[in-house]
Amino acid sequence: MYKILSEETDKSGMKVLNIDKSDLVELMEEYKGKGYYLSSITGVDMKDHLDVIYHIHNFDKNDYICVKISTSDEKVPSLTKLWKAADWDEREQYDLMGIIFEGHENLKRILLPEEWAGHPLRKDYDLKKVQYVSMDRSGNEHVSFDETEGW
Amino acid sequence: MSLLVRIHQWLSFLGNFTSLGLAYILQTIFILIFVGISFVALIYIFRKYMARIQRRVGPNRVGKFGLLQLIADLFKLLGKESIMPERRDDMAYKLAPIIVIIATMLAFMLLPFGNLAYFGSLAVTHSKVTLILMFGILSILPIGEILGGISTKSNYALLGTMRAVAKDISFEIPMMISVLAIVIVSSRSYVTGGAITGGLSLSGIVANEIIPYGIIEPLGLLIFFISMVARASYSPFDLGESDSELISGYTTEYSGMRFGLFYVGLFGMVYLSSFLISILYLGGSNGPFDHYVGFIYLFIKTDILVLISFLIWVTLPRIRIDKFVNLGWKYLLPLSMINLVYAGLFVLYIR
Amino acid sequence: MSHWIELNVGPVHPSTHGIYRFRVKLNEETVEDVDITIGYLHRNAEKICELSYFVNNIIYFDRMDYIDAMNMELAYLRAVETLMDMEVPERAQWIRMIMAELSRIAARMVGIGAVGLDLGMLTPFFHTFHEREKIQKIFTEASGGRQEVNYMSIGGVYQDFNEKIINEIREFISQFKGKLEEMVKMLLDSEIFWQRNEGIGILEPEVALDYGVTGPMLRASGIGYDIRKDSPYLFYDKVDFEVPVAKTKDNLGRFLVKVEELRQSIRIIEQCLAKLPDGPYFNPKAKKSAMLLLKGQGDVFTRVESESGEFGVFIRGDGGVKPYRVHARSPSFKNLAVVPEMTRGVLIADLIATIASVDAVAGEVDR
Amino acid sequence: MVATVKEIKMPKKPVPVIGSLKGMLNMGKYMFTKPVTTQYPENKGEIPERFRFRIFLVPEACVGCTLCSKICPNHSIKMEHWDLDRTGLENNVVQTARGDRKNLQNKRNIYPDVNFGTCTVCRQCEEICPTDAIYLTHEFESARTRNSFTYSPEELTMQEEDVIK
Repeated sequence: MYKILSEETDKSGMKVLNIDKSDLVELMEEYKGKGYYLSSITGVDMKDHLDVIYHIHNFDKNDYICVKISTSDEKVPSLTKLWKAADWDEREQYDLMGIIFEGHENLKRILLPEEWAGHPLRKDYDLKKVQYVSMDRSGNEHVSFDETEGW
Repeated sequence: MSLLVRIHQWLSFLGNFTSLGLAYILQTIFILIFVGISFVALIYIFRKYMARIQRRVGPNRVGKFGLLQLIADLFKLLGKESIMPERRDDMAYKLAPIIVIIATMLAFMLLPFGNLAYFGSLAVTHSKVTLILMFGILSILPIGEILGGISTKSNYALLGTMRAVAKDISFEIPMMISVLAIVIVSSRSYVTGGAITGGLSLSGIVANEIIPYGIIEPLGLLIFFISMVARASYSPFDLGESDSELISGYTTEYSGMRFGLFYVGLFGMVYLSSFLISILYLGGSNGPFDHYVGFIYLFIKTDILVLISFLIWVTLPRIRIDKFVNLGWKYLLPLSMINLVYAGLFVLYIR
Repeated sequence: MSHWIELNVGPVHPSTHGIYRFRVKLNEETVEDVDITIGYLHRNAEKICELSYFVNNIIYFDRMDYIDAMNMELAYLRAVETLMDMEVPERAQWIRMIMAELSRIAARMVGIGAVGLDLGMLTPFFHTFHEREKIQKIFTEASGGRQEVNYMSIGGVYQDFNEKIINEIREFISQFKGKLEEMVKMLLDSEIFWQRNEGIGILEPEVALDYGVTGPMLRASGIGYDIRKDSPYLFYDKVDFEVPVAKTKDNLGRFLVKVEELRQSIRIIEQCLAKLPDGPYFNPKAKKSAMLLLKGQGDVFTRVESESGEFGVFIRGDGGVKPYRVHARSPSFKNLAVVPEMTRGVLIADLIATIASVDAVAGEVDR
Repeated sequence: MVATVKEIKMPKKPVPVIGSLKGMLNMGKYMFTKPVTTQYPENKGEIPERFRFRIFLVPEACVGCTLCSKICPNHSIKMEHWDLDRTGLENNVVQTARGDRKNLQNKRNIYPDVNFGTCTVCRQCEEICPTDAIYLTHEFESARTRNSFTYSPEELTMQEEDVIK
């Protein structure tokens, strides 16, 4: 049985459930049974830990619920078994935020090229770093973020 | 008196054999120039016409009213680097556009252009079997498409070729059968009811065609029109190149003037099919005073057909390949059979 | 025996609107499987948003669904204003509504025209783009920008409506009604258009919900979910309109739903113009140098109905002048993910028709 | 879900061939209408009143507050040191003892310098400027071959024709 750590209402009037990440799948299964569908997954880098925020939506009751979990080891259970929508959303969050969804079958980058190093939405991501894009694996072809170049 | 004979007479001081040969060559060049200018005009008209339907202006920068746009395009295509795929079959790759353009040009040599004032008949060939020759040449065209598509070893081109061939095969038979109906009908004069010869030559058919065959057998006209449209493969039926699906089909890997030849070949087919329809079904050069202005009649009929073709080109969505092949086999083939039977009964009746 | 060839539809292909790549596994002409690669237009707008002030991010949202810029701005500003508890004057809200609906019409004009274009029908595209051009002229009149407008500001709009703009909108609406019917007729008159769309690209409602599909795609699958009705924002509860639903679940249904929504949009704009009140058009708390000092704290998630579906914006503020995290729930991203499901076992031509009817905008998919 | 859902009426399916012919005529009639495109260099069309493109600067009014460079969403505006030595600028400008001309309000002598290569014409600099020193105008034909799109403060005060690099 899952345990809701705290329940609140955020500024947009949405119900927010704070739970532990080990209870996530169980809670989501119950809500899926009630007719809820996954709307979006958001990861937030809080420097010492990662917050993962799920928005689920019931089309019949027109009810939005926000489920928040936090993780300190970048690992979160995957919801791909419950909703297909979780597939791309989790891949996106893995790509940009570096959250590892355990149980996702095809967890690879979706927006950035495969060879990209680091996860850009992390707060400690170095923006000045030169990154190699998949054009050339030997590293000759690269995009630089030097803003004075080319103009 | 035909233009050929006239040139032959002018050159008679060179001796009979030489002058006849030279006359044929000159006449061929004359028709080539006419066809070439027609193609350029056709592409210009198409672009202007399409622009106006789409509320645009069309080419208007090069020359007055953009008349020299096509010349500029020609130089652009000639000046372009020809990018060739690495894994191509070189011989076939280079041969394909040449086959297409030569077959198209050759087909124009067989047309009975009719009489024009002082020059007389403009036709080059006076063979008795131009109809058979014509469809023989038309069946060379797909060979160019196949060579061009397969030799480039591109998936787009491969799929495009498959479609083009499927399309060509499924419309070849209805087209041939409807032409057969024409041959049957023109084998007997419907004025006197007596048997006449020359039914296998285009000029013979035109000579017998006092009432246009399109009125006698409208079904045949419809079948032949659809088949020729399929053959010319412009937009709603351009399954070989279907640009939103297969980039450009069998011409995907061609660039520069090689692509230009395919492009001209396409417009050539539109023009040729319009000529064939107006000759076989709309009375060709027949009309009042056709000894003087027959050519003009033919030209006007053809151009109206070309404009209708262009309107179809810019307004209809592309038909799907399976539906299109179905149309050929399931509807047009039975209909053309019915048309054939009808033609036979018609000939029996006028006898 | 498995004889299949791999065909690339995209990233550079005549029928992909924007750049994404479908790797299609073909058995002759039949599509066996589709693998979608996206990210060619990825700019990481979410990261850029974290690095700049609240007020600066409006232009990055403009560039997400670049054909429907007003709704994108609206989505972001709704979130920001909720976060800051910013009041928006009534007149500004009505103006926003008119602009959002005009923008929806403009975006649909691209979508409908492109359906014709992808099916090989050139002409309707130019007619729809001419109508779109008229809307862009109105946008320029109002804001100074044609496509990426940057018209709405935090707490209102940058510039007020004047008589000229209102007259121009009236004029546009009155001629657009007839023109729309004519353009739709251009497409629907042809039986080939029906052949290419009817019964193609079936999307079952359960699959759609499972993939998080929203917008016209969901409504064409028979579920009448529209945020403008279900959780009204601005003054959508004060105007009268209907949510069109099709039960056909196919490309044709999607096309017809989009067309019907255009008619409803016209109705909404007419009512808005009649109800447009006088008053201030901005909140003085967010003007001049105060623009840089706007702060917000807490989590918000707000949604608007953009042209392709439910566009949600999540913002977490840490009390600073820059947002801590911005996340966009993009409808095109979800709509695109369901394409392989819809196109298994169809012909390649139907795949193209389905992509055209899904009408995903690359800028919004990749963000 | 809400009650006001309206199921769309399916339009009548067209008759084969005749429907297509109708569609063709419907589009073909535009053959006889006037084209709607504008021929650009000859005919510039009507420019809406609020259309803005090129940024200009009034150096006398600029107080060097750096707000424009802060609000610029993509950092196209940078503040640059510039000694006002042009003649013809009267208000707030005084002649110093050394013979330099100075803007008294602008103590640090910094003025915006705009990179038009990245400018998105969002007009927020104009919006935020406290003294209306930076403003945008209708002028939009600024395309030419040059190496740099960056306009120095001095170039920002000039008309586009004079800024040839």
